[in-house]
Amino acid sequence: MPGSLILFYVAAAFVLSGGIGVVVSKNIVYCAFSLLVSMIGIAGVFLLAFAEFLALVQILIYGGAVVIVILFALMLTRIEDFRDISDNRNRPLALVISLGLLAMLIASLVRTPTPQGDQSAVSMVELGESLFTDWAIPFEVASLVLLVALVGAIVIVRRDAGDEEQGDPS
Amino acid sequence: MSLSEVFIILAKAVILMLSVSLVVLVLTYAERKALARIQQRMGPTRVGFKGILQPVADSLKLITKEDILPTWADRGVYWLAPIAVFVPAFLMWVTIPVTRQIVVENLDLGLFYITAVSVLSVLGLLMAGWGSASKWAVMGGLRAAGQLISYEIPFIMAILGVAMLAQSLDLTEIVAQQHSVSFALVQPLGLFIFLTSALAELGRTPFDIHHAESEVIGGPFVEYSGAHWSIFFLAEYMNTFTIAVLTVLLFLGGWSWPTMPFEGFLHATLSLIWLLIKTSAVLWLIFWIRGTYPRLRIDQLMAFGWKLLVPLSFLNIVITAIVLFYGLPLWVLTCLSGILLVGAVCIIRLNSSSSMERDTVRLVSAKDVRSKAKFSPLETSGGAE
Amino acid sequence: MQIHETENETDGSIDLMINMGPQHPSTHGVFRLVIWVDGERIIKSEPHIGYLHRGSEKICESEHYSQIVTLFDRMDYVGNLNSELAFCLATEKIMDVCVPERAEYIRVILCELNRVASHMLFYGVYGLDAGAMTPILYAFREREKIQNLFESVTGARMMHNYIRIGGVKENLPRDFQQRLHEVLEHLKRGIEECDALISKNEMFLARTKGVGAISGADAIDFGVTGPALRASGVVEDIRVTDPYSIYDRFDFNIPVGTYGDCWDRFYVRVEEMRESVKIIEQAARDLPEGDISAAVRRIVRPPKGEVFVRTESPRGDLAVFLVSDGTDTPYRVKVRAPSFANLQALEQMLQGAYLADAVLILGSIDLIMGEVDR
Amino acid sequence: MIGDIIGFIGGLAVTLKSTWREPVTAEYPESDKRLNLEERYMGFPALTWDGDVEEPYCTGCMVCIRECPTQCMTAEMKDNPLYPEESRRRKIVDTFEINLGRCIICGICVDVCSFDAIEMSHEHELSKYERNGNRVDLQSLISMGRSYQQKVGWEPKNPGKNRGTPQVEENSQSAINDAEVTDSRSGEPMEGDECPDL
Repeated sequence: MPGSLILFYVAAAFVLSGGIGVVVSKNIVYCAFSLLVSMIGIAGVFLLAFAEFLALVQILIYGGAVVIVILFALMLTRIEDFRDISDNRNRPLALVISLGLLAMLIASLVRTPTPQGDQSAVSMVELGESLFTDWAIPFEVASLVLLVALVGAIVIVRRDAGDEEQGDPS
Repeated sequence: MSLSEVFIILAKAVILMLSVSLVVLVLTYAERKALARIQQRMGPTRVGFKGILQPVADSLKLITKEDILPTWADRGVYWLAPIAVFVPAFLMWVTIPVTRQIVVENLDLGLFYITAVSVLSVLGLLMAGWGSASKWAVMGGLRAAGQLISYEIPFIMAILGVAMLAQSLDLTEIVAQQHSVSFALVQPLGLFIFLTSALAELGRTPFDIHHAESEVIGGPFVEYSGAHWSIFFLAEYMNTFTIAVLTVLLFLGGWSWPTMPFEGFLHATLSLIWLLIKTSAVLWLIFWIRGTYPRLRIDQLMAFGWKLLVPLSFLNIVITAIVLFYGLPLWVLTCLSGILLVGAVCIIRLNSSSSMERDTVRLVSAKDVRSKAKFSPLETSGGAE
Repeated sequence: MQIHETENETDGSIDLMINMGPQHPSTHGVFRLVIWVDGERIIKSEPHIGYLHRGSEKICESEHYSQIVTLFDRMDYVGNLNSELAFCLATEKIMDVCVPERAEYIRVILCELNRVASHMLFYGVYGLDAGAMTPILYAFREREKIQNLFESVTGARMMHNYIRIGGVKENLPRDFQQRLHEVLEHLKRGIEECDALISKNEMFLARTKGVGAISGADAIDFGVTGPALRASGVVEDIRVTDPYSIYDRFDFNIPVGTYGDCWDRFYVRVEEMRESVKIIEQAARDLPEGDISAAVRRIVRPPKGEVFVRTESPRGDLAVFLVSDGTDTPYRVKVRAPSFANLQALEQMLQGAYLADAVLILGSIDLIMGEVDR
Repeated sequence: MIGDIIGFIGGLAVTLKSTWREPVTAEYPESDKRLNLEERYMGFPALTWDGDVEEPYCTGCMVCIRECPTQCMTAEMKDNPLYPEESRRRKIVDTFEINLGRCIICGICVDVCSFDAIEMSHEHELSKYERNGNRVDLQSLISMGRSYQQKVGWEPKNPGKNRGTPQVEENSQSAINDAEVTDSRSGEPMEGDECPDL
């Protein structure tokens, strides 16, 4: 068995165990930690697929920023409120949606041709050029959306004008 | 991947671990001695010659100390937190070159890798804060999360400025680019932003609010003791050293020497020594700042980060882009950067809370007070001015 | 994880109750401050005192007058000589003893040196509260000089028991004037250096300006005295407005603040150190020869009666109310401790402050818990 | 000066300046680097030794014990076996104990002693491993006192009254008895009390 396959299984185990942890864990903070494990596993999969840049972005954005913001929010809320939640009326709906998503994913997996032979990493120069020429407009739109969200967050957090700034808008 | 490759990776990791541990030991000793000099003390003198074995004694003491688990602590999270802080600090070292030859694994995306991995250490602090089941620890953890995420932005942006100048994310390439002129001269503003935000990322004075001893009593680490506590500080000192080396590599020209007359092994050794000399200068600066400055408050820290450093870091990128795009000579960038830096200092000086007149304390002569026949304190009160 | 929370009545958010102390490093002794915080902002605070209660006032009732001086040493253990002076003045007043000139001058010199030492300690500890670790070591460097001088005069570095009823214990050592001169020269440099290290730092200014402000009228209502009151703009210094000992002979300035915030309270003390040095210089220049103690019996039996004496200790208005029933132990000794009174304004000062400010506000009052609890 | 305008640079200058100064601290237990004890330094109280007649000055009159604010001392008196041939002291201390854990080094015992028998020695390193190690008996008190006497060249403040050698002055015998009596009544007016108001 080649080494990369072993690494793939390790990464996959991370992804799966993390995912299961998110769903199963009763403690909401554990859920967030499991999410992080899953994210790092995905970064590992990206790395094995020679997408170094994507892997690092995965760690930076999801592992570093998103999970931490989630944790941040969780710690500011009252954990006791979530401790007893074991069931939800929307469970059938969630089941339908998740099954649908699963079907979609499987379908797309089956339809996508598997590339054969050695893959090499996309060079950073190519990536940057395509991002800022072909995909410049979507890129800018995405950043605009984020900016709007940022400003909106500040507006919401700010209690009343003239008051000192509250915390960070991240 | 053959067995020998795995073995080589393991060997490299062990060597890296050993050298980094050694560096940390030296660094704790150096910091204690440096602070002692600043404060006119003697510092450690007992263990070994001039106290040089003090860090070893300290670590032995910490390792043999009892590990305490608070009753209400979340066992798993509590024990895992030190590891979560330590691993990113260690992983960063994989790609940092200390000379052109000596590097564990030189990555093309080296700089990006470092920024990505460094973010993860926040998580360890949050875990420590939450797992300790102590309010002080939670407050410290939340402070750490807010602070570290905020300063991530100027930190990355300052690095980006360097990457634009060097047209590369490869650290050896960046050093090679600085052969003629170091980027500190081209981007003084970038250096300022990098150092300030790096201090905040490290949680060192004046940004040490997340483990402020006088406020949150050590923050996330308040409940830890013994070996686990020492791992936190191992990580902290590793990060300090990383930042110092990065500053040298990114801004101060790394190991590059105008004309290095030697080749091969001698060249590598001399480069390493030159790099270490520069690094210790940066470290001294960090210690010096620690010995001088008080701590900021959380809202001031956030305001400083978001209102000053983030806009400045964007401006830094903008002026770099303009100069590079129009192919202007680099001294133009130096001038622009310098002007912005001076402006930033002025802003700090004229900041609303510190610009209020300082001489609010006036002197009232005792003679004047005595000469008043019937004295009533409120009548002469100047409180209303 | 167990977190004690209370519902905030106004907006339904959660306030976190935190015990700051009695084991917190910056409560300046065993002082407990219960605070309710919303994030970092303080909603409500509740000071708890009494952890250092030793019953000093009660013990006074069973000790001889000369022994009580040692108890006063241990109330304000940073401004010992000033505490001793307060009690001795009270006893002298009730006995109507005339203290020799030289003793008065020695008392003033030592008390003012003690004030500088106390303010130096405050300066250092305040730096530590603000997160700077060097000021305390600079402050101790200066303070050590004063302590050495005290040691040469009184034989002890802290608990002197030097000021006695009717005078002082021993005459000054022979080389005192010269040593005092050296210490003063050293102190002047030291005060300027301490000032330059932290007082001009923008970060320190930003931390202290406008924090924990209290108006002059409020401060008077709370019974705040000393530097904390003068910082609020009230010109009130007992050395001048109600002079005791020989303070009416010296020419010095009273530093008075404007806003009553932490910065004013801090800087009033820095200025006061300079003024104290001036007083010491004048007193050392005029120091007369002569007796150092009035002739007082070893066992003091003051006549029946009561007396109230106010003095200006480094922390404020240290007053002693003494009731004598004619025996060799007092009937009642009541100490009006400045730290205790100043502490009462803490809740007001903490309104809307941040958690980090609480440390600075508490520090700016310059508490000595031994004096608060007695 | 730039430090006055931009304070955070001025502070750096201050710390940089003091970096080049000599440390003000010293290593504590090393004997050559200790601070000098001032002549008046008040260490723990010790009993003085009359070398002329080889006995302590203390007569066990208990005045220090009565005046001690913390009641840290106990003493017993006995008839002096050397009296009257070798010593003028009729009574001599039999046992004396100071609990150094209670002593507050206030020096009141020295002030009240009429026989120059107790002095604040320069002893200050008296940490003990046992809980009762702080209880210092007559023997150790005297040895403390003797080393202190040797160190400072101690002389009794009131030699005429307090020297134990009988041949000094036979007629001062009455004085010593008076002193004893006066002190046992402790608190009565002493000679030299001239303040008119009392």
